Amino acid sequence: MSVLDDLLLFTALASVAIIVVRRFASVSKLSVIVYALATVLLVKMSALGYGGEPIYSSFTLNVLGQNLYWRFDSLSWFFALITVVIALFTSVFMSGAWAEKYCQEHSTEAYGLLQAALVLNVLSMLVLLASGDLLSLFIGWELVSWASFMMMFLNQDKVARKAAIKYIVYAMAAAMSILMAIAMTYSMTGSLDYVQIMQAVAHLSNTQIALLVTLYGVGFGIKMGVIPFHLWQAAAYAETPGPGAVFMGAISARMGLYALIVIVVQIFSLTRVAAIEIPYTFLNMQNILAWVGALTTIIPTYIALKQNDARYLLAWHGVGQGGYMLLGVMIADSIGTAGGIMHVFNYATYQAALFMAVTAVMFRTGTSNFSKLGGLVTQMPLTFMVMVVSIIGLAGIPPMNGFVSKWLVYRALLLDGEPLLFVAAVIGTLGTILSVYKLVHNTFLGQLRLEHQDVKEAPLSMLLPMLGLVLIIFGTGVMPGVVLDWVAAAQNAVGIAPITHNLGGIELAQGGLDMIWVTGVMFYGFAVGAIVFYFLGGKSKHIHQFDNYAGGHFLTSKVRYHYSNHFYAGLMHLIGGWYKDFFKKLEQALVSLVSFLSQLSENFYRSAQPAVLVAAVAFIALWFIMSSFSMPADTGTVAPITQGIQGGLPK
Amino acid sequence: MNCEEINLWLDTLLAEIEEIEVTRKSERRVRVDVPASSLPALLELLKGKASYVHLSAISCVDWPDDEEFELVYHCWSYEAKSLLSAHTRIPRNSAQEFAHYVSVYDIYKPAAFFERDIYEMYGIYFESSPYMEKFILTEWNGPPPMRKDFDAEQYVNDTFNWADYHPQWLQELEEDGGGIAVRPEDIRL
Amino acid sequence: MSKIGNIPVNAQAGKKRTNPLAGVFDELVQFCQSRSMFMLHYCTGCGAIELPPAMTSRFDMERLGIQPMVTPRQADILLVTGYVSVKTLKRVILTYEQMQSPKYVIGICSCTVNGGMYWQSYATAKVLNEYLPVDVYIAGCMPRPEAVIEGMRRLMRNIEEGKGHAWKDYFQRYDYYLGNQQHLFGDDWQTPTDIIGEARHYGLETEQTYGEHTRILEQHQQPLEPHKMRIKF
Amino acid sequence: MDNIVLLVVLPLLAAFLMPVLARFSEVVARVLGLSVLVFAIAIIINVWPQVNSQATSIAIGGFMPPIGISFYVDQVSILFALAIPVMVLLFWPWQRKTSIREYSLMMLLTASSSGLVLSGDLFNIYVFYELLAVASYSLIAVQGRAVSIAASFRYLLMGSVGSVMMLLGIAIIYTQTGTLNLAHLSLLAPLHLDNMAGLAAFALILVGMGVKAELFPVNNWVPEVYGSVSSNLAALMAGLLSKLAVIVVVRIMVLLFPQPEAMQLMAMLGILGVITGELVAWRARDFVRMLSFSSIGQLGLIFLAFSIPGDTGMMAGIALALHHMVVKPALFMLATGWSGSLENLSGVARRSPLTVLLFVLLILSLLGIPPLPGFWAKYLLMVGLAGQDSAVYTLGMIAVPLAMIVEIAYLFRLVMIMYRKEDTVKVKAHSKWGLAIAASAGAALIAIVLQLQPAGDKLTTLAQQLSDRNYYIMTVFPQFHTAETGMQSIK
Amino acid sequence: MSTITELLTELFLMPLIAFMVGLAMVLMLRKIGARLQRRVGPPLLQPIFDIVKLYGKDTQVSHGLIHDIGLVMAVGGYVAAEIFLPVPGMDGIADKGGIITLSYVMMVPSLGLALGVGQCANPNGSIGISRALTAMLAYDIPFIIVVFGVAAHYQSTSLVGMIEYQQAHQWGIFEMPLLAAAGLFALQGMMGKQPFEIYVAPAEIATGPMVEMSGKYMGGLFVMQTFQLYTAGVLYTSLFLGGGSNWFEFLLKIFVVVAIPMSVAFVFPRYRTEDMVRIMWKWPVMAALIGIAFVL
Repeated sequence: MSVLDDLLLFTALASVAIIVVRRFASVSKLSVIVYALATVLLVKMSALGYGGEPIYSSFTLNVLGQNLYWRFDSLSWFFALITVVIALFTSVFMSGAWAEKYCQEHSTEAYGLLQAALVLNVLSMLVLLASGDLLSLFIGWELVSWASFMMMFLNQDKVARKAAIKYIVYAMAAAMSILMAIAMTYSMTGSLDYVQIMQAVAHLSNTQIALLVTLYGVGFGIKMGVIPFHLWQAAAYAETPGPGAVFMGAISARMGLYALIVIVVQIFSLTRVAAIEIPYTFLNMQNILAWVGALTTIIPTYIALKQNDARYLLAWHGVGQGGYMLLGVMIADSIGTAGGIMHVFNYATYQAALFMAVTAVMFRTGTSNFSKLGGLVTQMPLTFMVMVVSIIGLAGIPPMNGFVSKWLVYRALLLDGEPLLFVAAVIGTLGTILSVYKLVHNTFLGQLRLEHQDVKEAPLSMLLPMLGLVLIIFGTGVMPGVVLDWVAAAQNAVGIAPITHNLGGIELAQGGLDMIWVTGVMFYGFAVGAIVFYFLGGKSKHIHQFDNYAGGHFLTSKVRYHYSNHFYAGLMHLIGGWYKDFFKKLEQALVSLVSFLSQLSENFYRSAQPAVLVAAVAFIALWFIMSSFSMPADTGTVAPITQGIQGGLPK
Repeated sequence: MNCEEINLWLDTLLAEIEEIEVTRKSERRVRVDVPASSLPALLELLKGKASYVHLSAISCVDWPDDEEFELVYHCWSYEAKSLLSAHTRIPRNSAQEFAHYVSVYDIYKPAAFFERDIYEMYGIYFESSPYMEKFILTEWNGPPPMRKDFDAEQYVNDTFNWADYHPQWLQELEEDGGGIAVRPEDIRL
Repeated sequence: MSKIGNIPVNAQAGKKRTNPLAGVFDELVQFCQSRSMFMLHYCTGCGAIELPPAMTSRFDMERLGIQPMVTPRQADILLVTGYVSVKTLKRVILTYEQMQSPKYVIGICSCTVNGGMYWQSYATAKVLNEYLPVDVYIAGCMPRPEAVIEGMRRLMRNIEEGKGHAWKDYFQRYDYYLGNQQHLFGDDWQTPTDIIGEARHYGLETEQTYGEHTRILEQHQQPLEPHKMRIKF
Repeated sequence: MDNIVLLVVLPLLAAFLMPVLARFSEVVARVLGLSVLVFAIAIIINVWPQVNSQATSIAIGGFMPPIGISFYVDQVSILFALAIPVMVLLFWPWQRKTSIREYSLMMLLTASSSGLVLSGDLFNIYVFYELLAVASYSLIAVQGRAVSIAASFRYLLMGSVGSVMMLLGIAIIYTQTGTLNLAHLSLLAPLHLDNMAGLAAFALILVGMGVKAELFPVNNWVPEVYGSVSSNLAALMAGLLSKLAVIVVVRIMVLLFPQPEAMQLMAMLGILGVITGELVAWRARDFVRMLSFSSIGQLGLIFLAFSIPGDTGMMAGIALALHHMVVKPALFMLATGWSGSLENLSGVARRSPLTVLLFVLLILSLLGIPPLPGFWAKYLLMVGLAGQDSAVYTLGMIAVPLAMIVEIAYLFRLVMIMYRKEDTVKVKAHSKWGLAIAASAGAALIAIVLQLQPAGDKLTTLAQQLSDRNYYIMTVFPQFHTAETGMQSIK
Repeated sequence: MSTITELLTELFLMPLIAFMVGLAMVLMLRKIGARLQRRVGPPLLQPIFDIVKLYGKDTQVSHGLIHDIGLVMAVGGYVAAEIFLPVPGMDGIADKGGIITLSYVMMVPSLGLALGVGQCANPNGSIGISRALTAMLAYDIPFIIVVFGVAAHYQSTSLVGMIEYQQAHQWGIFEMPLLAAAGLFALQGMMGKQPFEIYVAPAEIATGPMVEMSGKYMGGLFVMQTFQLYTAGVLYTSLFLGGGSNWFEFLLKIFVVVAIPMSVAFVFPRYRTEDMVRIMWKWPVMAALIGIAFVL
């Protein structure tokens, strides 16, 4: 019984226990213990994180001539670690005050279902990550998509339901395209095991590889929410109840990236993918995937810019950053893939922290709509601090870990000499900075509303996970080496040259990065700024928010002296016209095509005289057949048949 | 109808009506004195028939000793190129707080502003005028200041005090015989 | 009758540093204060038209280190140009209180000195320094730019000689100023700036700061202490 | 081994004796039907182990094939033979008011269907098919409702056209080869039936049998009939009869027409069936109508699966057929309570959460979600399709997933309606028996999930047997050691 | 890498030099402005007077802790950015983080200022900040393309490496004229002077972000302005003019580089936000992309 078995068995039993116990109040404590123990088990397997051999599970299944088996290698260990740690933080966040409020508003049953959905999600993700061959990958993949559907299904209101059904149709389309791809791989290479496929890939033709990569790409792309399929993710993740959004936003869409890395990078190996030339264009397959990633970095981020609800803004960022990771992975050299994989870790930390902060704001004020919020910094300072640290991470500004993975991807793009991709990535990042400031400004800064005067800080049970995540963000920001070890192990598990790194960052001949020095110098700068500010200048007095310059006008609480809606008006005058909902119209066109076809085929079933129709068709066919062949001249051949078997008569 | 015909037609018409007297001061100036009750009718006639479409101003004159206010409606005609000022007298009833008169807002829209002005400055309440509240003198809660019986100078002397501007250099001048001929507080127009 | 020119102010009140050595440093700061003044001109009346020529190429105020600033927060000098009607005086007082000290007021045009040609009008405030401590008056029914610059240079000399402390008078004799203001605007007059709080914060209060006018203010003033950044679960 | 024939004879006898006995006592007549079914099950069970080891061919009345009528019993046919009495027993019209006529028709139905499955002779198949058709027309008509009579008439028209075409097909075969015994025919097929005539014959038989198997061009009757009959009968027809017709067509195709054009024709009709079935189901606003269109779609899928040459095709086909046979009747049983428009199902999850959970489990398996057996069937189908490189199969490869996406869209739209907040439910209570059947079907699915390996092996043996022509010939003509000796003997 | 003691002196000296040179640049800015308007212009030490006067203010207004921290981040961020800029004789930690790190460290002050101004709860400030971030979006794209071209050309992202390359070969400006032109255009936007100064529009939104800055806060922003000019100047010289081998040549280059956008500034009116973005994304981006085509 290897450690992997203990983990999978333990999580399965735990999920059964949680589902059974879900009505009682102790379910939140139980879930926290479950995830804690799961983390301990993962830590026991931490040899994988430093280049250990994959651990095989003793449970194998031999069905219809295929043997399915499950194993953990460094890449899946890396993803599993993020999943379980985020789940631990989410469960701590869910227990305590948030739970009581949710139970009053909805019901203990609904809360129990939420816990159950979370544990099922974690279980299905672990099964997917532990998959050893294509079939077990597909089984895990389906379990994950159905578990996340269950999570989205808990929110009862209409918008959430519409988003959930749109998600499940997209997920099913993804599953179908992957099933087709698996079937084709099986028929082309004769087996579903990674090792054999890798050998067989050598003598597959380019078109076959192109077809397979497109099908796998479409399948995993839908889950990751890359550009043509990005419409479902934002609404689905934003509408799940609070902690659900935290977990889903942070890690759920990254399963697509894991599967993509396993299939496209490990099995089909990027060099092979890059070799496929697209006729009449300079691009090859790898460029296309990279460009899909780049576009996904830009378009959703600028859609996020226009959102008027904090949860939707963050969910759209999730889609954007997913594209960033795809771009990172698609650059073939070790720095780019390291950047892409590390971005998964970084992104999970600060997206979870951001969603927790927004949920805390909703917990206290009841809304996440920008036009009803403002000025909460004095009421919820710790949540503000958490949000500032994580937006610095999301925007990728130095002291935080987001900067390291962004630096890696930029450095790779620079070395590779891809100017347009580099510019696209930068446009995406700048868009993030703009929309991220809009998030902080509209919720925490500006004038405080009358009704929010006595809002209190988020409760301790919600603050602890947030502060824990902040420590992780800052810690891995200053010492990225910790995460880079795991990333290097994951890289060589997938067959890419691991990145040369030390605790502070990366040394490169043409200019490396040492975060310890960079952060040190920055804090030296802040110290100088503080000295200049506090000691040179005189005493300053805090004043009331109405004591403000308003051109000689006397401010009162009747007139709201606050700028928050249509935040980037200047920019929107220019790019406002460019939002044409192109993809939404494409989607509607598809749906109307399907309903037209179904109308067409329904007419067939409504026709009044089917029998006559069939008879006429049959008669014509018969006439054609009778005329086309002549009766056999000699019927004699019939006779001898019977003699041959004469002996067969009964005795 | 060019302007001479209009003037001719108007003069003959007004002449027929008894209680109003018309004095045409010049080719482009007509003065009409009309009793208070029939003023709106006259304005309607002027606006409708006689092409006096523009009410340029309403001015008010305070006759405290006759116990009356005189309202003058200045109407201008683009065709006739002449200004007609309709004078009328309304009782002052200075015992109550406000004199009352009817608003001509329904005939001439700009009348609303002029009436509000007069309401603030003279304290004449125009019935059914749309904006009958303080606009200019929001900080003022004394009597309507333009009335003749309001002594501004007395009010100023009560509420404000003056700066005895007697700086150093002025004292030196006065010691050797110079100084200001008439002190500021003794100046009277 | 209020006297203009020599405002009784104890210059040492609210001083930060007590040791003599700091004197040298204060000298430098005082010199710089005189050499760099940010000007906010509140165009209450006709006097304002004289300031653009003072700023532009012919007279060039920047030679003296004077820059026009837009918000009272950044400004040092408040130029009250022209007659101050009662309505405008409310806004002038609000702007003055929003400025950060050391701040100076220059009353341009004789209307601010003693009522000017509107001395008879019921609507204008006659003497500016009843409501605000004024440093320099520039008489003239619209003084020419040279006169304005001369007034500025006079203020610079005052500051250099250490006589630029009129602003402390507003804190020290707040009750007197508040009384005049309430006399003009009525008892429910208040500004969003918490002058008494500021006086207490910078140690500029004297017994004359408080009086019956500040008591009237206390009764109906809405609470002005800022939302403190506090962590309360 | 010979008492297999009783499977056909006893129900036939009971069918005709029942009205006579009814004169004397109602009770005996009712009990007779049940006892015959139980007896049939007993026969099959004791024959089961023997068949498992070795398929046999029984010559009735001692006349050895190719002259006499022979029954061919192998693992596939015995499985379906067992399914027939079990399903009829499950869907026996228990209500008090059913007349004796209906019982005898049911008996006729069992007799003809078991005969259809077991017979090894082409003409015999035709006779039993006719008998089955008559039984089902009258069963539909006997419901007594005007709409069911109209539906049965339209079904009769379609059925008769179908049987005429089938007869023509058999005639062509007879003129070509001169014999009707399947084994003999499969010996002669490569010589005589491998030309246009053979293809025409197959097309005619396919469309003929297709009427009962809800094949594309001839399945207009499906929505009306299933809509108008009681859900018991609908479950029986959709679950059992359509599968029998498919198995017989497949057996004929494997033995007589192994040429690729035949298979591609069947594949083409299958794909059309899938596409039209799913698309129209997407528009359906009524629960039973949606189920019937989805069954058309599933049947199209089964045809497509069987049309794939080689073992994987057979495996996929049988898996899909068996899975459909378990799931579809369960869904029809749920329809006892939930018939009528979809809108009045809104919020039903609040009223009866367990039934809705069962419904979700069933449609999850129908859609092919991994742990459930539906997924393995679909996986086999996709692998089979991917293996082929002819145009029709690649078209199938594209059409099937798209149809599945449409299917999930309308099925989950229904689930959404069921889980709505506002509770405007207007549904009748389910019949206890119907719920029991549905629950047992759900349990069967979960049992298969747990017993995946043995089920997989059983499936592989079934597929081998169904697709192996020589094995069939060996069992029918033991004296030919191999197919070649048989061939020489004929020439 | 210089030893620890050397590094400590550099940590102290570089920001000081930056401040001194920055003050001179601010004086030059105002002198050029005055001369263009045929005015005499401020006296020699005016920038110092202003800053000392602002820091010498007796009373200051703060809207809360974040307002103070925002200012500290603004000044501190630029102090940190100075240490990344190599100066003749002192390299600071330029090779620890290259151009990309520097361009991101330069974003820290604007983010800090944005947070500080946010808490001032003044809509003028918020409008100003939203325009400042849009301006940053506008000028950062051509700037990043230029950085890409330069890094690709010198095959290294550390400024020290670039300067050595240019000392050895020609200056960057001769090898990449188009990139240099685009860089100058981006520099104009980066310095936030007249044509692209919409976020400090005095009449319209009362100097935008600086609306509630009094006393030492305003003083901090003046210091930040000095650093901003200095950083822009030194960055451009080290990218295109081959850094400075000795101090005189280095200072001469910086002042020339900074003088050009300044003189352009006082001649142009102010563009609206969307026009600024349109112009910045049209001409400099075009020039930079063509420039890159030559470099790659």
